[in-house]
Amino acid sequence: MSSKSDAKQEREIKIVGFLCNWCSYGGADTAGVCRFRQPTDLRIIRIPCTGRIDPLMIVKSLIQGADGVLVSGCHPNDCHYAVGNFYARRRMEVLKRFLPYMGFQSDRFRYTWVSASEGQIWQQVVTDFSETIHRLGPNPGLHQTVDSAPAVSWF
Amino acid sequence: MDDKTNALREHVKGIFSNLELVLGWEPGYDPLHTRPFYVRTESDIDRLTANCLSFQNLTRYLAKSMNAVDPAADGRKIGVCVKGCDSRSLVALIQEKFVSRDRVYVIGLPCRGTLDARRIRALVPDPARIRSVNAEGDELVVETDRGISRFALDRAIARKCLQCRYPNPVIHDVLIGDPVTPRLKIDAENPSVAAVEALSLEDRLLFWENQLDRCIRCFACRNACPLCVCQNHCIMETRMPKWITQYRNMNEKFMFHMIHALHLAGRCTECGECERVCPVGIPVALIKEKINAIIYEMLDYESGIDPEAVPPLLTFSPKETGI
Amino acid sequence: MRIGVFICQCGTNIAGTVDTRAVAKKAMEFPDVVFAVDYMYTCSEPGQKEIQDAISSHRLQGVVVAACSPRMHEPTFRRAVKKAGINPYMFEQANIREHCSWIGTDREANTRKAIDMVRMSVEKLRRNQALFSTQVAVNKRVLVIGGGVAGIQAALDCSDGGLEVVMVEREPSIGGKMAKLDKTFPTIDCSSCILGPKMVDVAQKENIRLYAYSEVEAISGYIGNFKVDIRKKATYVDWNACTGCGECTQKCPSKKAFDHFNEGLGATTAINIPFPQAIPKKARIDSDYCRYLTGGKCRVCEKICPVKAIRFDMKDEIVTEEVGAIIVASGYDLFDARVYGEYGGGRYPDVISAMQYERILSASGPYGGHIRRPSDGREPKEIVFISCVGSRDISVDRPYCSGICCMYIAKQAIMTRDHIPDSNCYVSYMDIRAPGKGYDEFIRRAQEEYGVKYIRGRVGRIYPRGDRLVVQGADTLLGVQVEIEADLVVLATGVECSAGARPLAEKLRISYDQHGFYMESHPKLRPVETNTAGVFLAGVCQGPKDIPASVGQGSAAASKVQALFSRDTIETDPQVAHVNENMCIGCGKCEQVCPFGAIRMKTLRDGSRKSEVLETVCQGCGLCNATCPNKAIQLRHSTDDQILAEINTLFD
Amino acid sequence: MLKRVAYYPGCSCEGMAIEYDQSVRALCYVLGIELVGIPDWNCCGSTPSHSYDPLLGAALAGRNLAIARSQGLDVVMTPCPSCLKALKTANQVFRERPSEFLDVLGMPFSGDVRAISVLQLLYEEIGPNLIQKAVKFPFKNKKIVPYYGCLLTRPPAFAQFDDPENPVSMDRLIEAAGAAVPDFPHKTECCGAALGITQRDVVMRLTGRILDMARAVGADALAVACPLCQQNLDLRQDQVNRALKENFNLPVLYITQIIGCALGIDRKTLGIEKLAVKTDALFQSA
Repeated sequence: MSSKSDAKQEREIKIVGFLCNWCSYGGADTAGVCRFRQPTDLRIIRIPCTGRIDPLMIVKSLIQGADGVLVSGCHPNDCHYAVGNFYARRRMEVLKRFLPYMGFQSDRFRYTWVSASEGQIWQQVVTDFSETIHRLGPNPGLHQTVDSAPAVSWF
Repeated sequence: MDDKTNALREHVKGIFSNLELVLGWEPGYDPLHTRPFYVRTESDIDRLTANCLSFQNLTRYLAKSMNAVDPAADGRKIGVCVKGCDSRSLVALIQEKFVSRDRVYVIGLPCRGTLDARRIRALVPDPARIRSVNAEGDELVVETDRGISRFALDRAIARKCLQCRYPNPVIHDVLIGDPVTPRLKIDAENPSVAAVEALSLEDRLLFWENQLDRCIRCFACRNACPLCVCQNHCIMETRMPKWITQYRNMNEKFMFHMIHALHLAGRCTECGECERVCPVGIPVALIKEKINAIIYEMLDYESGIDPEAVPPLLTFSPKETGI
Repeated sequence: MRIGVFICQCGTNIAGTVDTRAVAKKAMEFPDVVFAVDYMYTCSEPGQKEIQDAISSHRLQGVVVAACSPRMHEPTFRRAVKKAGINPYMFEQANIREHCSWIGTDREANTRKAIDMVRMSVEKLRRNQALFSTQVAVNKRVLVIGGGVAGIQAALDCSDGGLEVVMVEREPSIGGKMAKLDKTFPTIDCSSCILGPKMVDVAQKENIRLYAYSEVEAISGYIGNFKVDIRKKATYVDWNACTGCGECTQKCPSKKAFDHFNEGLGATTAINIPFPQAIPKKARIDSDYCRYLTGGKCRVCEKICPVKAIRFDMKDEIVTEEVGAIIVASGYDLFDARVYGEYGGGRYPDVISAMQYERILSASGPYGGHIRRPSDGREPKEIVFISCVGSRDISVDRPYCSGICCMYIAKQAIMTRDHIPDSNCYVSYMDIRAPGKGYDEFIRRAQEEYGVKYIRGRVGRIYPRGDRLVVQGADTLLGVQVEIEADLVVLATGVECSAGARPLAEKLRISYDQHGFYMESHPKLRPVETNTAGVFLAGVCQGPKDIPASVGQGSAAASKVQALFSRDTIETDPQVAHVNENMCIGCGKCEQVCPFGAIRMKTLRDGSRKSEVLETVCQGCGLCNATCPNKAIQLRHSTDDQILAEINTLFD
Repeated sequence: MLKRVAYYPGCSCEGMAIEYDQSVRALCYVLGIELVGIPDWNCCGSTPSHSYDPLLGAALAGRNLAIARSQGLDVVMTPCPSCLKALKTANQVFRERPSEFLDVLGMPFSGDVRAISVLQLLYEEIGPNLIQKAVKFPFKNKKIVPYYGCLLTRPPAFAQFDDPENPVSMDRLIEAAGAAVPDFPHKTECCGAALGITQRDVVMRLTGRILDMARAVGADALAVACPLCQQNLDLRQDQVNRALKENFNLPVLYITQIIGCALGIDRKTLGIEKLAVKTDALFQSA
């Protein structure tokens, strides 16, 4: 970034990551131990299990201005708590399909499964998702006032 | 006095000795309204009414206001009048064990649609002059102090009724009146949802912002919802945990409605009460209808149909792939 | 709250790409932070001392350390702050090494990220609560699942330590795979001579209760207090009465029963004792072959039995045992060589598995220890061993090394040369893996002293020519095609997870890897523990290994159990769910989703239903918290408020 | 069961292996499977094109799939394993490098047209049971060994058909045709393929081994499903005899000819007389 005004325009992209402690958080650790280079946009929140994820946490992040939200947990069948990610999978998929209906870009939210040994895959996931978010640009957030809005007539 | 009301009263008279009370409707404070009514004594029965103004979903009163769970109460059941949409809420409450099926006597009323007071006002600008409204076949007959006018019924009934797929109660112990042909097939696309989806992503955001901007967080939608079982323990009213603040801005309004919608994911039965009671006219139900469509497409599940079914977000299938 | 922030430089590991000084400086601006400093090695003794000193001099109530992964040093720092008088849960660790300094070289961006991470930790810490463990009583009995050598070792060690042991074995006799072996590498010890006494010990120890021919049906409960339902499969013989005299097996007219112990070489009787050294030495009727049970006529054994132990009406029986810990030593299966069509296993009688060959070599085996071909009983002269059959081959989904085949092939080749001095033994191998003590020397003995011919390369095809087998392959060292006319081909089948491994894991609520081997807590540092407290692993169920390693793990698991049982109570992890009864509406959704049965509903005196967490059962996954509509149930140390604070602080 | 498939004969079935083409058409007619020609089909590219440029090779084969798709067909059947490989490669290259592939191809391509071999059609779609019921003239007291060659089942992940090392599909079909099938260990050994042109001695040795094994297991004939295998085993059998000082006399028939005969299609229609090694003994009842 060359000047302050540029810096303001191109504000730093921030991606919220919800990582389960047992697999993906460990996978991110593995990627670090292997020194796999990754974009720096991700801010990781450590949670015990993707089953701990309430889809509203993702909504909250997006409304607050997160440019992206990445959820990652153990592969299906490998959940430390046996089934947490099975619940999470359904809940997150419903949300992912729902977001665009409300006018959110669903590409800003991604969920994936990465095990503690998959450092390389974690690197790919982070790199790819960061690229996606950079392509989308910063999250403009909600308009606080609405001047004109499209009308919808259903009947 | 119409036939349906008569038939209902006759039926209730016949069985009332076996019931603790009956939840029904009585005429309201003006010709455009009815109100919920608890029939507690034999003499109350003649106040019962059932017509196109019986819009309230009475199952909302079942879950919390009385002991509808314990079948052993005193052996007598609680009677409840349900339209098609209401019956689904009742099933959902049974699914979630807020109501015991053994404890309720379900009086089913096939329904051709309930009136939307807002739309009537568009037809008759001065509602104070209205003396009575009546559905006659496909027509709505409005009597004002200036005379009688007739409108197509479809111009006056609620949005949810125009896309009704379950006009006949899915469970009932007795059915008052003949079954009605559904307006839409069960797997039909929701036309209102499609109308929103026809907008571009940016326009959809603007549309919702414009709608939700009006929200004053009065909680009418929540209070009317039969499946908002938390009621006065609602997450929206506590600051511990602080999911929502008292700030009056778009973020909080959006969050409020996202919480309401996602808490009903896989549970909402599309009774439309939230939308009907909204004092500022936000199409609140429209948000939930989309989630229902997603869940129907993804998991082939509809809430409030099978009393034995487990709501889909409270269970899982390890075999699911592709999601 | 008074918070101290410690930024670790980790030598240059962090300081190399993060301006730790700037992070510390910035941290001073965060709410409640009264002290912030960067330090060379925070985890070191002086580094911990620095934290402890700062706690007392600045009267800190909470500590944030920004350093490596909490998966690495969270316990270290929790101990350190606890020593200085702070509740260990008033500590947060920001992972600015693995998640920051090590993955990018842009010092500015890394520093900004580190500042964010510290800010998130501070915001979370501001909402932390002091948490305290509770104590639960321990039932000092241990369940050992599997009676192979690993399970036997674990059971005997526990028994020696004075613990009561319940052992469940799926087969009619304990002993596992080792009982079938003739000799063991690299010492050529007689397998049954070294295992036999241990098996007898299991039978004779008063504090070991053995359920043979039984399986674990269901498990409930938690560390210290498990409840185990065991299915005792019907043997049709009352084992309390049976003396193992073997009269019945002499007279049984159904003599074509599949001989599991001898890997299908030869046959046994429908009522049989699996092998002479079996423990328990009791007869069992194989219902697939019994004339009475299949055809309704016979009952010869019933007439012959001197103690009248036959019970044709016997049914499976479920018994319940209560234990405080579980050692899983459920073993493995051998790869089914029929998958390789080119080798003709299962089609050509003289292409056999190494375990079958082991039975042939064994003096108690089907041929009395004389090496003969299954097809015509002739003594083979040319014998080819093929290694890596079902190991290190992605095309059959077995990419891992089975770890034992190189060694047992060398052993079998040496034995063969011993038995038949004028024989030729060939070993077709990919690489030789002999890392154990005395192992490589053993391979060299096979090559040099016993003249076993080692050919590096894969065999491509085996086909019969006359009554012999043509083994066609490559010698990749010489770069030539090789064709050997063999009398017998032994396939060194690899190790795979036991067929019942996955369902058992689900009962135990432990996880397994993609090949069905059970996951240990940490591959290096917690090799016999699982992530389910109170469940330990031993032997090949955790991954391929040889006898000494299995025995070692058996002992290790036993010592873990003894350590656990050395106290009368155990501390539970306080990071569990907790119900706010004022908020709870009793909808029961938490109870419905809890994977551990850790939530139950109760009715208060006013008739209202509330949910209740069994803190000792709760594993802290937080599924209930995510499910609860009004968040009346909160996962301690990972509450909604804490997570929301971490989100919010990023976008202030 | 498939009733209608696009038919891609490939170049060999137009020339050297015309009897394969004839027997496939006759058999499919009798079995009620409509073969729809691919208008203006072109060479699959064979070995030279993909050796020169994999994209070109894929696009050449892909063009045929695209035409089939435009005819409303989603399965292409080809008798030639090499063509089959080329057609499958087109789909694979399309999946891996879609934009480059489409550039070279220059026409719409959906990637959802499945390519199958005639053996796959007979075994998986029709099945030995149905064929057995249709057999009128079973090969009684004859031993026929199946020879699959290298490509039909391999590489396994690509072929996705039968056991790669010990295939049994043709075994079952021959059994359905009434013949005995002795265990034939060399069923997937290499016949030498196109080295017959450049290094004939290699083919002599490899083909000789196969013939030798067939004779050793007592075969009266071999069944094949590949034009090149057929050429090496049948047309070159004389050469093999001379080179190895042998006297093999083993008829080598296409699997379609064998089933065709058993179903009662006359030998001329099946092109039996075009085979180099005479088949008379095979048709004499023992």
